[in-house]
Amino acid sequence: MMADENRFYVSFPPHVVSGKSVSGLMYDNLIALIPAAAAALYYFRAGALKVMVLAILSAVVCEAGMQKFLKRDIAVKDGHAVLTGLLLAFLLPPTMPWWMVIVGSGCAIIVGKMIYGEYGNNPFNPTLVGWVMLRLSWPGKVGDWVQPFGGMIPDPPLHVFKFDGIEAFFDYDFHLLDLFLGRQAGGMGTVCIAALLAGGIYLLVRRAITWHIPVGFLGSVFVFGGVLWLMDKEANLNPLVHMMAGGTVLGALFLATDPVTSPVTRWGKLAYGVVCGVLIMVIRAWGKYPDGVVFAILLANTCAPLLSKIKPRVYGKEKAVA
Amino acid sequence: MSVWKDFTDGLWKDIPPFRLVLGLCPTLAVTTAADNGLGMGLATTFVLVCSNALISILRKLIPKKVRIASYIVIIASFVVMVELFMQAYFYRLYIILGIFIPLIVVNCIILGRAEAFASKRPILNSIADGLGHGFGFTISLTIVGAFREILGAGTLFSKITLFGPHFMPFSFMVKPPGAFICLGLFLGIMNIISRGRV
Amino acid sequence: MKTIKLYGGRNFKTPNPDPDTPIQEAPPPKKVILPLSDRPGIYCRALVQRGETVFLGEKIAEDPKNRMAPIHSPVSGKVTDVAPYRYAEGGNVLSIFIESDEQDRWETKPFPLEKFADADPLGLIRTIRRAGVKMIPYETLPEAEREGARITPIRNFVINGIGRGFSGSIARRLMLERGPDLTECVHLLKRIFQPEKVYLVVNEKHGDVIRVIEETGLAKEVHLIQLPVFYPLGHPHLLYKAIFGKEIPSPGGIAIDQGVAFANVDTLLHALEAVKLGKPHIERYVTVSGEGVSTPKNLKVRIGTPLQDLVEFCDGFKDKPGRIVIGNPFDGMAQFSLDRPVLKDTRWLWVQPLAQVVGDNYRACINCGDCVDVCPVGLMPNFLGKFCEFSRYEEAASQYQLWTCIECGLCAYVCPSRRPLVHFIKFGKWELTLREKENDGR
Amino acid sequence: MRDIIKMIVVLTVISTVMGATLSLVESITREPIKFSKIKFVKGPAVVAVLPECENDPIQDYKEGVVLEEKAGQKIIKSIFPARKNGKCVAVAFEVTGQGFHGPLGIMIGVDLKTGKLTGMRVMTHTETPGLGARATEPAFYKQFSGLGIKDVVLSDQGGKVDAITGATITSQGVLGAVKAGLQLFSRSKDKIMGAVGAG
Amino acid sequence: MHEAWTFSDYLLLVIGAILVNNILLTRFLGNCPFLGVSRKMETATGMAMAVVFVMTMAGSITWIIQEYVLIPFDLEYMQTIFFILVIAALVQLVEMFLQKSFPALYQALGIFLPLITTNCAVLGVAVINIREGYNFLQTVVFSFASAVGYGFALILFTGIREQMEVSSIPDFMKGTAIGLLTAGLISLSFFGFAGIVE
Ligand SMILES: Cc1cc2nc3c(=O)[nH]c(=O)nc-3n(C[C@H](O)[C@H](O)[C@H](O)COP(=O)(O)O)c2cc1C
Ligand SMILES: Cc1cc2nc3c(=O)[nH]c(=O)nc-3n(C[C@H](O)[C@H](O)[C@H](O)COP(=O)(O)O)c2cc1C
Ligand SMILES: Cc1cc2nc3c(=O)[nH]c(=O)nc-3n(C[C@H](O)[C@H](O)[C@H](O)COP(=O)(O)O)c2cc1C
Ligand SMILES: Cc1cc2nc3c(=O)[nH]c(=O)nc-3n(C[C@H](O)[C@H](O)[C@H](O)CO)c2cc1C
Ligand code: SF4
Ligand code: SF4
Ligand code: SF4
Ligand code: SF4
Ligand code: FES
Repeated sequence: MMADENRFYVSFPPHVVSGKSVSGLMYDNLIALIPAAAAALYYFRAGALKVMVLAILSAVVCEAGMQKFLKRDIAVKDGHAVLTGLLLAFLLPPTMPWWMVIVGSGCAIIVGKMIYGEYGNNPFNPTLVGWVMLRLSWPGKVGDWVQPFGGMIPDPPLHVFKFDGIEAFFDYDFHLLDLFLGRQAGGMGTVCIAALLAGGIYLLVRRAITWHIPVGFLGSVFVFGGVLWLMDKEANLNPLVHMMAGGTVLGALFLATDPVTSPVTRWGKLAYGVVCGVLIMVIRAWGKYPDGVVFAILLANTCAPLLSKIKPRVYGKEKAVA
Repeated sequence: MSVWKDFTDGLWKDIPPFRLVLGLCPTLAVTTAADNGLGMGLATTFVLVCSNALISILRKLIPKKVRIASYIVIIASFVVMVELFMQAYFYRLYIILGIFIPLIVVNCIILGRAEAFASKRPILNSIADGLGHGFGFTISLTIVGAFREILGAGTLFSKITLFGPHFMPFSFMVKPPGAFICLGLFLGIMNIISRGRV
Repeated sequence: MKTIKLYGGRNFKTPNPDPDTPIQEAPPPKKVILPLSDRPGIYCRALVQRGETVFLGEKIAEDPKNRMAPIHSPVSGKVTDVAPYRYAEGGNVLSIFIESDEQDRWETKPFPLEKFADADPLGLIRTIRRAGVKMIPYETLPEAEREGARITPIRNFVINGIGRGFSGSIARRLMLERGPDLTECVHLLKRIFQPEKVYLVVNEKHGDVIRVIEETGLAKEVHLIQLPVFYPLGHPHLLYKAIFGKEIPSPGGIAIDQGVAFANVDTLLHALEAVKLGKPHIERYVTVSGEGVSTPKNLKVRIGTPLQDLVEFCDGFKDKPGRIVIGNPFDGMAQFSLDRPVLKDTRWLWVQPLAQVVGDNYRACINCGDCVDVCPVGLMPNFLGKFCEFSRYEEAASQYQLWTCIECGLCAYVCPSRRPLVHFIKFGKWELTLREKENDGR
Repeated sequence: MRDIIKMIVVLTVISTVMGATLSLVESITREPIKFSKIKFVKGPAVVAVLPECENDPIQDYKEGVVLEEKAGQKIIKSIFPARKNGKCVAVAFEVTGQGFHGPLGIMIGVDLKTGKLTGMRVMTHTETPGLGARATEPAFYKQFSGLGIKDVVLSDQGGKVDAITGATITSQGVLGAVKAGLQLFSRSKDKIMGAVGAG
Repeated sequence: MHEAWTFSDYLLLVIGAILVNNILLTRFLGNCPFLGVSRKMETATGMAMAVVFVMTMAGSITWIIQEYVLIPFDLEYMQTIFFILVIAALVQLVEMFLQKSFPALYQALGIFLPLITTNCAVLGVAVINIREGYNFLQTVVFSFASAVGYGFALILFTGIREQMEVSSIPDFMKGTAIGLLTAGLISLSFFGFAGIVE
């Protein structure tokens, strides 16, 4: 801002801004995550509190430290790091050893984001980078699931399906309502679909996200899952289970919608959602990982710049220019 | 004096692969442990020194047009010798390093030094240059290997166990993505050290 | 009613109350400043010197090459100086400074042309031009044709009654107050350009305007187009699409090549006055508004009047002023001084209180895509901004159609990272122009 | 023209000299390489199939022992002997079988006195993971220790070896190869004894 | 001889080479050109096509050399020399042939061809074909699929790189350092395909 000798500000147009700001987006997101955080506390008690607090604190400290190191403005109060930490905690079991939570948060912030300079430059979703680094190093700890308060077993439904087979899955007799309410094992913030949907609706109403990614994402999971199911109901899960188990809903509403790592245009976003959903189903059907949401979104992140090349039609541009 | 300088250049001023960003593939592939890095580095050093020496001797005889072809023949021959020796006497390492032994032939450090240095300088300087860059490469590989091994497996030189039995290694480090990320961070840190600023 | 299919564009609540008040005449200024250039590289030559006395309406500068309309004195009085003056738009411009004797003495009586129904079209257009009125169809003519025998055929003439697409209060007031004159304007332009059709675009929400148009018989002379209006629908490219459903080839295409001309209501009235009253172009209609000004008003003011006078006539600033902007909040130019005069293209003085000024520190783009959604011509302003920020202008032009941007400012308005996207874009265009010149020079 | 000749001459000379040097190096390293390969490729299996012994069977191996000669067809094996108290008590050698997808390389150890198996390992194979590949798992190979020729039959056919579930073809392939190996042993026991000096 | 492969075996070979064991991201071959030509999408696609072309041909021809020259004459230990010379000659020939017969294609690929000679991925795939014991058809398919995997990774990476070119990466990470780190993160995401092919 150039304050002039004649006391008027001279700056480039426009001279007004819409109310939307980056930190506003982050706080909207945090508000939207409150129901899911409450559900995590309800189902997993003190363990959940410990992991969430630790993840957030270490993310904030790492971010501030990196910003200082890079000699950039300290911007932790914008809330990016809080969001990254909280979302990371949501993907972890409440039994995670404290130092692994710190390592995960640190990797998320440092390798996933700050090494690229600042928020907005990182090509990959930091939360997911942190989680994958933990998952590759300590699969046992990241997969150390516990039985939620009121749940039946300490194994997430998709794990039962992948490792024990569909018969075992049917034996446990998972009810969709249980899954919807969160009485299932899994990452502490992924289990309660009802709470996540409430947060998602809040985001849509606040226009923090558009419908394109969630619809493309959930729609393709449903359609792909449905086709598999219709082909062989004995060997495949009901598509509704695919949508309500594992990280599907958290992914569709909060992880894939990260603007920085998703495409820019609306059509690009829709395509990106579809890529996520299809990759999830490919991994669930043929891969080694039972859930696959995190990997699918990371893979979609790598495609995001290409999907951003789906451009709107420009005014007056002649069609085939030789 | 200049021989000494040619030697030390490769150890710091353009130590590969950090300053002279060449030979990335072997650096990424074999640095899962310090001893692998050491072995690969020494094998490369052998080829580098021998080819530098021979090319320097022949530098006046080789016509310009066929110089790359000649270099490739010479380098490839030394690579085959290394392959044979390693099979005979370091078989385990030979298996671990795998196709990266034959790939020394395309390691641009070697062709690069042949083209940039040995083809123009006397034999002693060329040997010094080869030794310097070879050792520089070896040191780099060993350090990266040690770093990844310590964090990723909790050992050093595959034998020395550094932590207690409860240690849970950060095994991400010894996996392929760990190689890329480690080397990227190493390069960044080297940039900070050499430029003195972020 | 028509449905408009554009790309983005939004109906924004403008942050200032619309002064829907009758147009008032502002008192003549004590002194005026008149720049001799309106575009880079195009100059008028001063016909007067320091100390000379000038009359009201006297031609005091003209461009021998006729690229720029002549300048007439808006007051009678003494030329105090001919010297460079600094403008926010583009540095120092040679300007004529006149001190008024407050007598408003005409040089000669204006030479009216009461009946133009049978007049020679070319003669009419020269008359308008000589009066100093800038009219887009004329300005866009190739140089050779300006004085030549032929006028590019204009099949459709569009009268813009919506301004840039905000509430359009000057155009609205003029249509309310000067209905009969406007009917005559239409006769005039039909005589000059002989278009097949004349369109008048109005905001479909302005029932009173539409009623006046129908009552005064203007409706019989034109095709009335009622549109749901939003900023920046007033841009010729967008209006063209809204009316004709087609697009002007872009970048580089102009409406006149499609046989369509646009003019604002006030421009036509000035043209009419030039013909009918023989009056040179010495007045403008200007809206003064914004929360920073005490009594927002619609004014008729002399060209060259310092902004200071306008503010004073509107009872001064309300709060501590932060920014004074000539033009609208989205693409207007912030001024550093109230000495700056009203020019021939000034239609709006917008004053923003200090409390509403937001900082201009910006951060990296977060890819949210809001700017893409809002861009009325389908560009990707985020990439334009990034490529221009990192000096990659050629890619911005070749991959992301830099030159198609109409600089409306909406992208920067919505950006949550507060990125100065239009600034980056303008800077990119500027750099590319420089480079082109350099290449031509070689 | 002179240039071209010079180029050709230089390249040829370089190639020839380097080629000659290489074949020299190759001839020097031929034996050590062969030994390395045996030691590191076959060594672990050899040690595993033989009983505990005082010598190093790999160091003492006998190469190219002709076990049978029939109609010009020779059966040649490398024999790894295990000695206890100075006496050879068992030998190991390689046999090959046909699995589901490709050849099976199998090392067997045979007790000199009883002619029974001291151990079996599948060294190389291309079988399906989770199915045939389970032939390399202890649950399968442990069954073989101590079996004689007659026992080397699937249990549902009256023998003592349980097939790998879902991989009967692989199991059969292994059994066939092992059985052939034992038969070969019994046919040419003398030659083997002679070769390892256990007369 | 191996049993005949079914179509699905080939399909798995292809998927494996492209996604699971991507030659670049898990085998670390061809990093230098990977980091070198990934600044612009046009060059990246050009390079990708050139690699597909050359790698498939080089893989096939080196297989034939191995089978009908090196093995019969007991020259297997000379593999490295023969292969590198064959590849160098092949690239030269392809270049000359394209220049003469398909000038348009040469325009598109020409500048990348010399780069490929020193791309260890080409030699690497040739060596892998032999070490894995592939027959001729498998060799052709694997070489082609590996090259496609290389091109695929290159294009994905270039998309990201293009955006990084216009963002404020810290100075010390600019260039190769951030490129490697990003390659690591791509490699990380490719772990999602684990298990699709055993
Ligand atoms: C930064 C940090 C890193 C650590 N890394 C490891 C580790 O890699 N492996 C490990 O077992 N413990 C690690 N620890 C945890 C402590 O050393 C832990 O208390 C120790 O493992 C004893 O726990 P135990 O008795 O359950 O084995 C780490 C702690 C911190 C703070
Ligand atoms: C609240 C307010 C809103 C205004 N809105 C517009 C507007 O929407 N459009 C507009 O053209 N002019 C508006 N003006 C006045 C301008 O001086 C003038 O009408 C317009 O800039 C001339 O149109 P043009 O610049 O597109 O040729 C507004 C003035 C006020 C006070
Ligand atoms: C965002 C925007 C930018 C515009 N820029 C210009 C401009 O630079 N020059 C111009 O003559 N008209 C511009 N216009 C169009 C005017 O609003 C007007 O419709 C047209 O210039 C005819 O006005 P006239 O009667 O003054 O000739 C712009 C309109 C919009 C909405
Ligand atoms: C709708 C939305 C979703 C977001 N999702 C994530 C996320 O999944 N992971 C994350 O680290 N940050 C997320 N963020 C915040 C921000 O983009 C993030 O803190 C990183 O710093 C940049 O990728 C999200 C922000 C918004 C507005
Ligand atoms: S040959 Fe050299 S530059 Fe090429 S990939 Fe191998 S080490 Fe890297
Ligand atoms: S020359 Fe080859 S090995 Fe060297 S850096 Fe380049 S690509 Fe890598
Ligand atoms: S200023 Fe240009 S890029 Fe931005 S919204 Fe307007 S037309 Fe689009
Ligand atoms: S609105 Fe701003 S942050 Fe969003 S995409 Fe456009 S430039 Fe980037
Ligand atoms: S080391 Fe350069 S391409 Fe592999």
